[in-house]
Amino acid sequence: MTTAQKTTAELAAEYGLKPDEYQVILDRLGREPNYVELGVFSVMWSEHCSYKSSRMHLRKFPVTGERVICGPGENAGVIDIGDGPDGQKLACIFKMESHNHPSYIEPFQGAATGVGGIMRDVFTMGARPVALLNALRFGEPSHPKTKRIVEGVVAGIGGYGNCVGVPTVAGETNFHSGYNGNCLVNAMCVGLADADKIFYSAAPEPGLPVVYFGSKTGRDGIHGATMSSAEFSEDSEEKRPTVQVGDPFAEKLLIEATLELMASGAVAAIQDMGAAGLTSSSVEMAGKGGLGITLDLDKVPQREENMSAYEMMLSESQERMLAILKPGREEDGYRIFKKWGLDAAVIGETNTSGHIVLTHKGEVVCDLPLAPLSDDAPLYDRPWVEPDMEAPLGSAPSAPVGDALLAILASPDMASKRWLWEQYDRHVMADTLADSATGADAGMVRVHGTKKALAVTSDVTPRYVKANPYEGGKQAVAEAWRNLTAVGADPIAITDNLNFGNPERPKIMGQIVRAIEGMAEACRELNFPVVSGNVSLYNETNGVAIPPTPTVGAVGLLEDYDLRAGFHTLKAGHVLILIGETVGELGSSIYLREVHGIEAGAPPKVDLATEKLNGDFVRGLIQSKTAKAVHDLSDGGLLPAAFDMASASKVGIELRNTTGLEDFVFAFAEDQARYLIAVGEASAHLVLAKAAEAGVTAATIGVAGGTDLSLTGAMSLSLEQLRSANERWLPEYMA
Amino acid sequence: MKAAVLVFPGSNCDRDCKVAVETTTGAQVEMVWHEETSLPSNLDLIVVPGGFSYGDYLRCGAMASLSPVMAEVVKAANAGVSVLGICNGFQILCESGLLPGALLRNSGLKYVCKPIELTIENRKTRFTSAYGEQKTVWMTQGNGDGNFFAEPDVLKGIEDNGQVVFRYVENPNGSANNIAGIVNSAGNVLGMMPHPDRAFEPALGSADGAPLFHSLMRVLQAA
Amino acid sequence: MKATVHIFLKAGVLDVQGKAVEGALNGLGPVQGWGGVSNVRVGKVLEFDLTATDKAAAEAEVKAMCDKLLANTVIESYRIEVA
Amino acid sequence: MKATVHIFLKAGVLDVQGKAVEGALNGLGPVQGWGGVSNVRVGKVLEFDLTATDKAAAEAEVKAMCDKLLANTVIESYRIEVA
Ligand SMILES: Nc1ncnc2c1ncn2[C@@H]1O[C@H](COP(=O)(O)OP(=O)(O)O)[C@@H](O)[C@H]1O
Ligand SMILES: [Mg+2]
Repeated sequence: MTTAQKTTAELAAEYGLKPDEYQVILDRLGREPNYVELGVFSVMWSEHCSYKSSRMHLRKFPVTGERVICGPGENAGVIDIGDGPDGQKLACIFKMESHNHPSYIEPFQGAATGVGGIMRDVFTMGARPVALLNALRFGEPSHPKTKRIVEGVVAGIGGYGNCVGVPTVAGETNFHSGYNGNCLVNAMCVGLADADKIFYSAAPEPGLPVVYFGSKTGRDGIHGATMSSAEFSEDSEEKRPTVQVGDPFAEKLLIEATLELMASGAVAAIQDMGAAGLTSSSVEMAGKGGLGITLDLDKVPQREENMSAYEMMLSESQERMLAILKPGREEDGYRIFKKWGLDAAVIGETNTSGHIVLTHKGEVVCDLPLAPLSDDAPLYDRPWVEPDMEAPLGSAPSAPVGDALLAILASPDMASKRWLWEQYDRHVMADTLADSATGADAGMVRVHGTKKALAVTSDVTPRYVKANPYEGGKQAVAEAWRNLTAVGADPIAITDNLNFGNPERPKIMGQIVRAIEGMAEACRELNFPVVSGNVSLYNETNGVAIPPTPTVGAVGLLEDYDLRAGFHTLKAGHVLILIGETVGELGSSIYLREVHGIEAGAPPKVDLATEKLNGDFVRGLIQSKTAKAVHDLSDGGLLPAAFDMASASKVGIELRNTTGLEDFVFAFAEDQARYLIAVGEASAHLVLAKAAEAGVTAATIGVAGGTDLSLTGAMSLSLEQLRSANERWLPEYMA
Repeated sequence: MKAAVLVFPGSNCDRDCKVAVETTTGAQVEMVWHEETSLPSNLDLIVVPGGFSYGDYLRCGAMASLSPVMAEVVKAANAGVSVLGICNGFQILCESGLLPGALLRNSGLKYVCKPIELTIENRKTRFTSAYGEQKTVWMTQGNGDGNFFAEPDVLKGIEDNGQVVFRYVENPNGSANNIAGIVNSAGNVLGMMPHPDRAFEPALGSADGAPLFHSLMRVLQAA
Repeated sequence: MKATVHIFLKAGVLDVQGKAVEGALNGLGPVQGWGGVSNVRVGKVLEFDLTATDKAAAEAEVKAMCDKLLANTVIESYRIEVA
Repeated sequence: MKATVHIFLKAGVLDVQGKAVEGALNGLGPVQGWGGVSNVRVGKVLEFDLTATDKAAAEAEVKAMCDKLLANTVIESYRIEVA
């Protein structure tokens, strides 16, 4: 091998490999790797590709279930959603992924390419993307960078998803000083496929052509950290930026071409080129198949001149795919790629060598055994200690209920996000039944051509996770389950995106461990397996970590979308029933933070048995059409939920405090496992009786009518005034 | 009724249009690729769908308007075939010269997606006759360049000839005279920014787009 | 004074518009009778009047405007003319 | 040969982008320390290489490209440079 440059432990360290990791490479190879080989090891053993800090804890998640077709390990998770219109078996494929760091550096392109990347994970398995979600965490509004990041991220998400033509139907948005130096952009994509035509990445046999298709390879994303902001200079010695630029038009063509190629029967295995591009896709395809692979890098479609083997292997250019075709099917490929105007080339072949061999300009530039790349990938049991936790709250300070409600509704986290989601196409594909504008706890899209629908939501309450990672982890899963339940769906499975700080710090590692354990317990108890996910660590700046943010993306199924619920359907005369018990949990609540500036107290306890009991009861009321409107209680508690329902339905609500708690506690406590439901006057008694029978706590707490929201004896405000407080904040901030 | 929906690289409402026409009229809809140099025979309706043909790069609709199939659409339109352009389709029809004016960047400089109320300004067209006495309709809209512009004399001509078919009740994008949709002077080519193809049954939040397709059926049945 | 600012993506950054326009121009060439084009780049140009009357001061102002607002210097570079 | 095409909205067409940029620049002025701007116009600029080798022929080709594709003469005007 002539690819000159010798590598050393120092060079390895520059590429993120620890000395002991480098030693493993030397031992296994029995020689020093060359520059290209070191690059391959460094990306394959990066946190991003190898999950070396989290892998052993991720094993705690339940990953199987009667509906799980494919759990974690492939590009995305696959669940069975029953039969389609022509008797075929249908599958839903979904995953969530972060693009945190790129979005902080270049908000528009970072967020856009995040959306593009997650879509590729889904269609590479044979699914047509049908819904997008995004979970966004920004710094505090007064931080000088926040506004620009919000502006760019939202435009980037919209710009990409709108152009590709997949509706963005739900999401969540928080602002907190903990994200000042590290914003979070977690994007989720949900797709639909024929369950008998799912595509995997493992190369099935030797002697098959390896085809590259999509956009050309440039120097994008190589060493993403060394970005310059050099200004224009006449001598074109400008430092090359490494920001990846998204091309949603190319992505749209790529989706159509990929699905057409799959339908033609030509595909034996396929893998998108995501992070670590050509390296991880080729290594994974050959490695998973227990085979070997050769690639001739001269054949790779290149956008720039004089690209080195190293650059090609590490490029993160977007909108590219790698497929292994069945014997003799190259012509099908070329016909389809030409039709869709995509670059394509056969760049290699599978074999039985167990090695990845790369040639460039007639020389072998890399020859590595594949086994060590995966088998010897580092796996760390990082030391951890119990994370910091909040003590239970003593008594909470009181406040006038009406003033507190106005302050809460106008606070950045609780204010309407209309400014943002009106920039997202939520209706393309003409199957959207519920979106961000609807007044429902989850987004919902029809399974095209059927009466079925998928409900989708993304949830986590970082302030709870920070106050108690275990309970907060449980709560994130429980809230997602509750949101699906509240629209009438059967919760089926989740994907997750674990965003944390530096895992080499034992307290952060403790947050990771505990949050995973809490999530895992909730998933087990609620029969809500994890089928895919993503981990994003090292989200910290100057030693300050983000609040632990394990985002949960969840999917539920409705067999008949006529039996769906929302909270925009309240009518005058409906009786309001509160399902679930209110003991008055105010620790780490929105009320404390927004009204009193206090961020303290243990978060509300999550009793999973009660969650299940109450949720199943509510879902039953939806399916029997007894419940006319449903909203779960989450951030801010009862009164904000009642406002949502009244405002979306354009009818007032009169509530009474039926507990012995003080009014402000009743109004704003964040006890879990609760729902606000509306029923016809005539059925209220029956519902309470049924609840008692089922052991579900339920009480009639009010009635719908008029144009005000009131809590008898505590406050009464016009919906108009409340709505304007709720709608005003974000547009005024962004103006 | 025999209908065709055009497909350009980057179209993304092509299937939506097909489903909308089929669901509301029972018609058979053929998908026609942009490189075709002829159209299926005896078409009653050609739909130019929404989306981002060619990524909306350079100028919305510009590249699609030069595709081989558009030359055929121009011929068919001149021969009296009904042509409906929705969203990006409207932009393509303006770029191809089948409709006057142009669509500029939204005045708020942002993509806007929201349900929108429209008044029916001309209920005598072949696209609106089935609306009866209905005064306003709801459809959803989603675009970044829906701000209709025409030179003052052209605009006056459009108004005087009754070519304005739909107007926004609340202008979302700076459109001249609140215009949301117009027909050509012959009345057989309609371009509109809002999406009847996303509002053809109650589950989608509005079925107000359906009468548009019913109107076209009615014309045929009368013929 | 009058300022003109040209803003282009930096070399190496994928110019999606340029790529699409190049494809379209070359596709139309045979029909419309023009020859091939290559290296198409699409950028922005801004023109405006400044109150500053001194050329050096004006240039400094426009440079500040570019760095602060007009260009995204992570991926774009700019060229200023003041007259 | 090398072509440069500048495309601006015509005078009678409201340049909303230009107006927004003007507002933003003037809003930031007092903070950032630059003076006022006016008459901001935002346009597009395209640069590309042509196979044509004769200047007049190249100009004619580029003019055809503009009329046909690059500009929409209902709303835009253009300026060509060939070198
Ligand atoms: N980033 C976003 N993208 C899309 N929709 C969003 C986003 N942020 C918030 N939303 C939407 O705004 C509405 C309110 O959000 P949120 O208060 O988080 O809902 P909930 O508390 O019921 O889960 C929801 O419909 C949600 O989907
Ligand atoms: Mg909710």
